Amino acid sequence: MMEKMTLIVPSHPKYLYVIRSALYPVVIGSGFSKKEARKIVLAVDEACSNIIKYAYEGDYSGTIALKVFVDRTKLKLELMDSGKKPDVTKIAPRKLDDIRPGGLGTHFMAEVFDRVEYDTSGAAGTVLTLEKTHS
Amino acid sequence: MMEKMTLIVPSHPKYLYVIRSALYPVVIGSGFSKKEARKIVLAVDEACSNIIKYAYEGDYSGTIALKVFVDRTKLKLELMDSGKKPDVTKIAPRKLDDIRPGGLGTHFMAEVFDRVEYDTSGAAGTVLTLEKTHS
Amino acid sequence: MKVEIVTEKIELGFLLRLKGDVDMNTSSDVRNALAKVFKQESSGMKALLIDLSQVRYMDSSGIATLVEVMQNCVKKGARLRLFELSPPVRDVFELARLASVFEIYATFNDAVMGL
Amino acid sequence: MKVEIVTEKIELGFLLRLKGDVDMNTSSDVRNALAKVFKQESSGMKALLIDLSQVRYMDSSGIATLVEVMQNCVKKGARLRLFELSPPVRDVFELARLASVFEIYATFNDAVMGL
Ligand SMILES: Nc1ncnc2c1ncn2[C@@H]1O[C@H](COP(=O)(O)OP(=O)(O)O)[C@@H](O)[C@H]1O
Ligand SMILES: Nc1ncnc2c1ncn2[C@@H]1O[C@H](COP(=O)(O)OP(=O)(O)O)[C@@H](O)[C@H]1O
Repeated sequence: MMEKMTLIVPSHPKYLYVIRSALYPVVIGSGFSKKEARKIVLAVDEACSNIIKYAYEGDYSGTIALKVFVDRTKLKLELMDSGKKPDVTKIAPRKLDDIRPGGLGTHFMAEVFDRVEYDTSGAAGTVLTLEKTHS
Repeated sequence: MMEKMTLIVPSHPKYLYVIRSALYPVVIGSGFSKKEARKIVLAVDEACSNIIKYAYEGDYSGTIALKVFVDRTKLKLELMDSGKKPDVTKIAPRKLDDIRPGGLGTHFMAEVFDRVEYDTSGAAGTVLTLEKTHS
Repeated sequence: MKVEIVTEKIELGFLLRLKGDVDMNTSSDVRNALAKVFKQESSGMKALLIDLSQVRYMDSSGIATLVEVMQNCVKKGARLRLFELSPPVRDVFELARLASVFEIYATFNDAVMGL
Repeated sequence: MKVEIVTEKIELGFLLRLKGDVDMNTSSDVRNALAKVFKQESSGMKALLIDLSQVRYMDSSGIATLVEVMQNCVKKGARLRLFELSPPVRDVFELARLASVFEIYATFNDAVMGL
């Protein structure tokens, strides 16, 4: 796969806009429709929000790294943090008919991507891999 | 200085848009006006165009790395490539009253930034440092 | 990258226009603006109308805010009606399967009908 | 990230509307569109008017393209008039000190006056 972008920003919510702004044209450029690209960007934004909330527990002095890879058949994204590793068995969306604030981010990720994988085997932090095949 | 962003993209002109999109909100966020931010982004775009044209000589398989640092008094940008090193003594804008296509990029950089410095002392490629103090 | 909220008192209650990006960074601004509205309505409002045509982006924290607003409206006996959802808002409603949970209208005129 | 060019034949010659980002990646599209215009004008055009209100970004390659167009217009004896420069276009003209080199007008109506 070809590496198309690496972006590293502080773990502060104001950089979510920066991540979205940089990612959207790269996704469009790799052949997804505007609607698909908007959903991909949304799901990545949710993953980054979760890194800020859960991995860094609101500490803005960490970093979030995003890598984008592309080949003819798919888009692969890697999100890296050096925060607290999650208990992967506990990451779960709420039931959608349980209407309450929150609990949607992981649902969006599962809905948008064909592969969602948390790798906590590294020395520090987590690598979240998100993959989507061209439809 | 605090590091606010690292962005690495291929040396292809279609990524100029990605660089501009990511950089603009970071510059705004560091306290520059919209007009100043637009000019800073323009000057960085010109520096990146020059990397593609002169350092990589149109070879799109290289990379451009942009780092953004901020402190209370100034914004510092570093642009790194691994292409051909320039003959720094020969980088010069055209005279402005010599109206012809081209020769404006380096003029914009000199106009917008307080410091423009090419460092070719590394093993490969160039580090271009651009600095602007808050007015 | 910022969100702007314009609040207008109308006969039926309040009309809110959201503009910009509603994400983890800005949804608290929306929440605060709405808290003010609920404080203001002393005499009991009939309806809260929210114009979403100028929203360039909304994530799950924006959805969470709207769900809270809906719960507040139910408590106060007011109707919450959303109208003119921009394409990115429609995307996130679709993904959250929320189209049937909220009262959604194409235009302001449609939204005030029958209130 | 793309540039769109809409060409309209008008009595005086041609009206071009540029939309989007004019940079190293897209300025060749603008150059090609303009080359077509110069080919089309068999009978000799009086003026070429360019609407820059929808240009979200322009860099020195966009300026270079406009300078070439100006040189072509001079050769053909046609007037080149730019109008409604968007803020980013005004920035780059300012930095390039080009405001006095081009004929620049606030609106289309101003631009066609006296032609
Ligand atoms: N990166 C993460 N690290 C640790 N826990 C996480 C992470 N992402 C999600 N979770 C857990 O999964 C739950 C569901 O996440 P999500 O669907 O994004 O909704 P919300 O964040 O609104 O609760 C969270 O409440 C949290 O407990
Ligand atoms: N990164 C670079 N490496 C080598 N030469 C450069 C570089 N940047 C600029 N130059 C030289 O400086 C000249 C002026 O550059 P510039 O003002 O950007 O205008 P233009 O690229 O249109 O010629 C170029 O023509 C080139 O010879």
